[in-house]
Amino acid sequence: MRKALGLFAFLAFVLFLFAAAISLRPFGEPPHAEMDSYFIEHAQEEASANNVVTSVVFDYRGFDTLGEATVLFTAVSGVLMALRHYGGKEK
Amino acid sequence: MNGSLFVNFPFIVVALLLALGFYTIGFKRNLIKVVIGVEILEGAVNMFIVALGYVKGGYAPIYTQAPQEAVGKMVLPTPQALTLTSIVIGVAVTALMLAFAVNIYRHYGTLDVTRVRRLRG
Amino acid sequence: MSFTLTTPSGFWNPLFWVIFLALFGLIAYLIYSRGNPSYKKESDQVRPYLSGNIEPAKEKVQVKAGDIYWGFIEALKGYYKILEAIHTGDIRDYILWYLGVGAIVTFILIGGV
Amino acid sequence: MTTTIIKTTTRLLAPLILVFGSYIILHGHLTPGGGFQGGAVFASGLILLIVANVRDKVQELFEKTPLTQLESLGALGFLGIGLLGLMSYTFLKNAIANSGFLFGGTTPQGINPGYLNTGGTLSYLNIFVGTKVLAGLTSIILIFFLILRRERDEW
Amino acid sequence: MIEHLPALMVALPLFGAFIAPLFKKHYKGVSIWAIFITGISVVLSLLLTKEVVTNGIIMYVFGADKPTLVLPSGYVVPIRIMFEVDAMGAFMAISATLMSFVGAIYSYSHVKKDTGLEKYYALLMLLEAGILGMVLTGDLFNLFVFLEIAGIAGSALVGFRNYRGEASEAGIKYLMVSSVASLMVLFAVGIFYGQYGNLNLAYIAKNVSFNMVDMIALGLLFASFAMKCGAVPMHYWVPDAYTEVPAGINPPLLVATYASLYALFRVSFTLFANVVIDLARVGWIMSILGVLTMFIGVTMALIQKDVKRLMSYHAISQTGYMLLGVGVGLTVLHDPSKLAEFGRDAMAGGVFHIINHIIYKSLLLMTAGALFYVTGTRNLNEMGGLARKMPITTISFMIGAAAISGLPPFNGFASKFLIYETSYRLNPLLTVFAMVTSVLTLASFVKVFASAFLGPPLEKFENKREVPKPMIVAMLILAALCILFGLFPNVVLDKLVYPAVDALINFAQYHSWGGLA
Repeated sequence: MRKALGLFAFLAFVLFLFAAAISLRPFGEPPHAEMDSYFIEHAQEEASANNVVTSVVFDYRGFDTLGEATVLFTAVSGVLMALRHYGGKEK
Repeated sequence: MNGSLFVNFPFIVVALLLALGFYTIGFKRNLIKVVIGVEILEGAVNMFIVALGYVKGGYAPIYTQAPQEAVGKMVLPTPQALTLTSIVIGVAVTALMLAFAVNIYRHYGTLDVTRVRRLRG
Repeated sequence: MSFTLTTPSGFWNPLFWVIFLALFGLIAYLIYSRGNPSYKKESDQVRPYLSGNIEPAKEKVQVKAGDIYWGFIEALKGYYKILEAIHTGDIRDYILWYLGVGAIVTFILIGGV
Repeated sequence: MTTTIIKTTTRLLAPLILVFGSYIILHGHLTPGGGFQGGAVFASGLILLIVANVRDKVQELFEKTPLTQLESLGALGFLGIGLLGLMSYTFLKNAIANSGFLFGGTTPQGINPGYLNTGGTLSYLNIFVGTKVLAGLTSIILIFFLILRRERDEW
Repeated sequence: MIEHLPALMVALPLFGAFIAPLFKKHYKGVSIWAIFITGISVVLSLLLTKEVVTNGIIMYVFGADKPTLVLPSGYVVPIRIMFEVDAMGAFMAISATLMSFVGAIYSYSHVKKDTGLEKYYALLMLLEAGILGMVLTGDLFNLFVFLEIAGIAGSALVGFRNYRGEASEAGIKYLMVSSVASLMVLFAVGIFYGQYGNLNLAYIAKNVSFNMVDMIALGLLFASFAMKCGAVPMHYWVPDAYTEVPAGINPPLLVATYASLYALFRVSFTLFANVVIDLARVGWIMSILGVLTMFIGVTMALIQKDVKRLMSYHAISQTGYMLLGVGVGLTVLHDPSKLAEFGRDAMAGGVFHIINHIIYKSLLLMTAGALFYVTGTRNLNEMGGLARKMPITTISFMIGAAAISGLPPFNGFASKFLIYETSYRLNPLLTVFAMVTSVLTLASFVKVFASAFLGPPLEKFENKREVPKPMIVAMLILAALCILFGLFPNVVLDKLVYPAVDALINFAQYHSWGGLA
């Protein structure tokens, strides 16, 4: 029973995923590239970096990178907290 | 339906991977396998975003000692940056999930999902 | 500023509320004051009469939380059976329910219904 | 896990991996890679050291190293560089680029061999993020390693 | 410095969180530090709200030359991450900072005996930072990043009591749910990026052309945020997480849930807003989800024996009220007459219910935590006669119970009143369900009150006393807020809620980047 319903939901959902994948714009031909062309043109003068990806990561979208570093920090704190030693406080 | 199945082959693969990940999450009994399913989802989504950035015949968006014809024919840099972010996030999520799995194994003595359900009702 | 909140059909004002509170408090006091004054504490009147048996311990007579609304839950037994069946604390079901609802919502949005 | 082969390979490889990781971190704004990738490579070198040693040795190797402080330092450095932009600019503004400060050299337009003294805040952020990532990943692996080894001793 | 306020809002909790692990074992010091940082952020959020309510939407572009330089000179698309703070975001920011502050005060005593507190407080502040980023940002990918931060921090805190197996189970469940939801959000964001080449929410909302792929992406966003905010039938993680988390974290965790609700509203209003026919459809989906949520939540709550679990199911059922109110408003968004007639008030009720519910449900969960602190159990069958032992907790519980059941003059009353009246205009059946839910809510809280506080005093609780001062202070703050909001609802509505509602209704204002372009 559970398995049948689960399979039905699963298939229905995956159907939409495939529909999205097929009817998405053709691969390799981005229709709008204004933002990225701006990055490619101005990265060297504004961020003074040859590596455009790094300039995007740390300058144009630097705030995402701060959040990313925060995620790693969060995970480390969480792992250290979850695996901290508990002396016989078993319930 | 502006794209055909062969043009969008990478996207089809991404959808396939997503289906695989969801199947692994939904129908496997081992907790570690469920975590692996989440990882498959991560990989699928990262692959999707990287594939979005590809331009036909494009070069890596790096000016250091690039070939002459690379100028003006670089792939989009933003998806690579986003993928970098989401990869690190995936690592973080996996680490925390595995830590919880270790704790669950200590307390329950099993990783069978159908028996790790003291919280219900 | 006036503390009156006007809603589509009605309004709320704390001042009126206080006034009515005082009013009903007065009425309640009147009813209370007409009660029987011949009631005496620390006498046998406070003890429950259990046809001569001794009074059981307080722990026994307290109604447990599980027993409150027993009749209600008994009446809706079928409904609760379904709910219990749904609430399996299984991680995978959480995700499967998400898949189902996502499929339904997407179907409605695309224009199926 | 601690056979002679792994020990010997580790002794040979670990220094190279660490050097390579720091190279990737430092050249993040010129060549592929950056703080995260370089930090991951560096951490993999340290992790190789971890898995190639027995528990006691690892403990006395790593109980001195202030991993938590390193991680907080990296995060705070990132935040500080971001706040640096608040004076007369906005948060996370690349205020050091083309300012003649360290890493503040100007980048020639178009294709160039790449000069290390450029990048402005990007280089600083790379270094801080690299510190943070290597500390974070190493401490994650370390705690798992110690926990599992302890369990095995108890079993 | 005032123009940098949105950045500082997020930077301050992050700073506090990065400092916190350095206090190795000085648990007292780190608790004071957390209270200090969260207190300052409350002040900052009040300043931000004042700024927004007076001057309208605040833009903050990260890394630009000026905070308001949205578009680079002579360019057509926004290229940098920007914060776009309207009244709704500021409203949520106040709730987030206030609840983190209260939670920090409460935790000072509640988790005193535990170890690893420096991580605990670091994660508390990280959770606050994640919520703030979620509610302030105007960039889709940034929304995903902060969603992940809030989810990971919240699940790590759920697993705080690692000497209980149930805590780890609840933690991995919450983490699994939130990470899958965030991944689908990221997939949808990727679809949008692939079609419109940008990640700015307002820009995409202007250009979105509602073809099939867009609709699939919007469906994914809708379902993911609905799961994150605990809408039936995707609510199973809520009782697990709320039950196992330390009671001091319940307030920020509630706000994290409602930050996802905010994201749901933001998606519905800012992304869907331009499509006319489907919008009523979206509104109906939201209303029906709301009715299901409130009814199933409350009926499940009636049969619970664990006090925190019972209250968690009530949290689910109250989320239904918000969905119902805002769904009713969304249904008639493109019908100006009906909107002026009852749509706006319906949304006001839904939005006002968010902060009301955050306040009183935090109060109730804190009283449950106090019961756990004193008796060491959460099973209602083993409690009884505690009213004499802990009077202040009893009074706080009574205030919270009266508020959640919508009795005047407590703060649940006004918002529920608005929701009843307006949903009646749309369809009376919705109102019937809402009222039945309210009655059942009161019934189940009478059950808790009777079995935990009333009854004869039990021997095993002879030498129990009232909980320590900080917990009492935290509870009394929220109780006072309950009574204030209940006595003077119109002040809050005029100052906070109606600006937020108008910010949601005038989505066109959000589309034009603060007047630019």
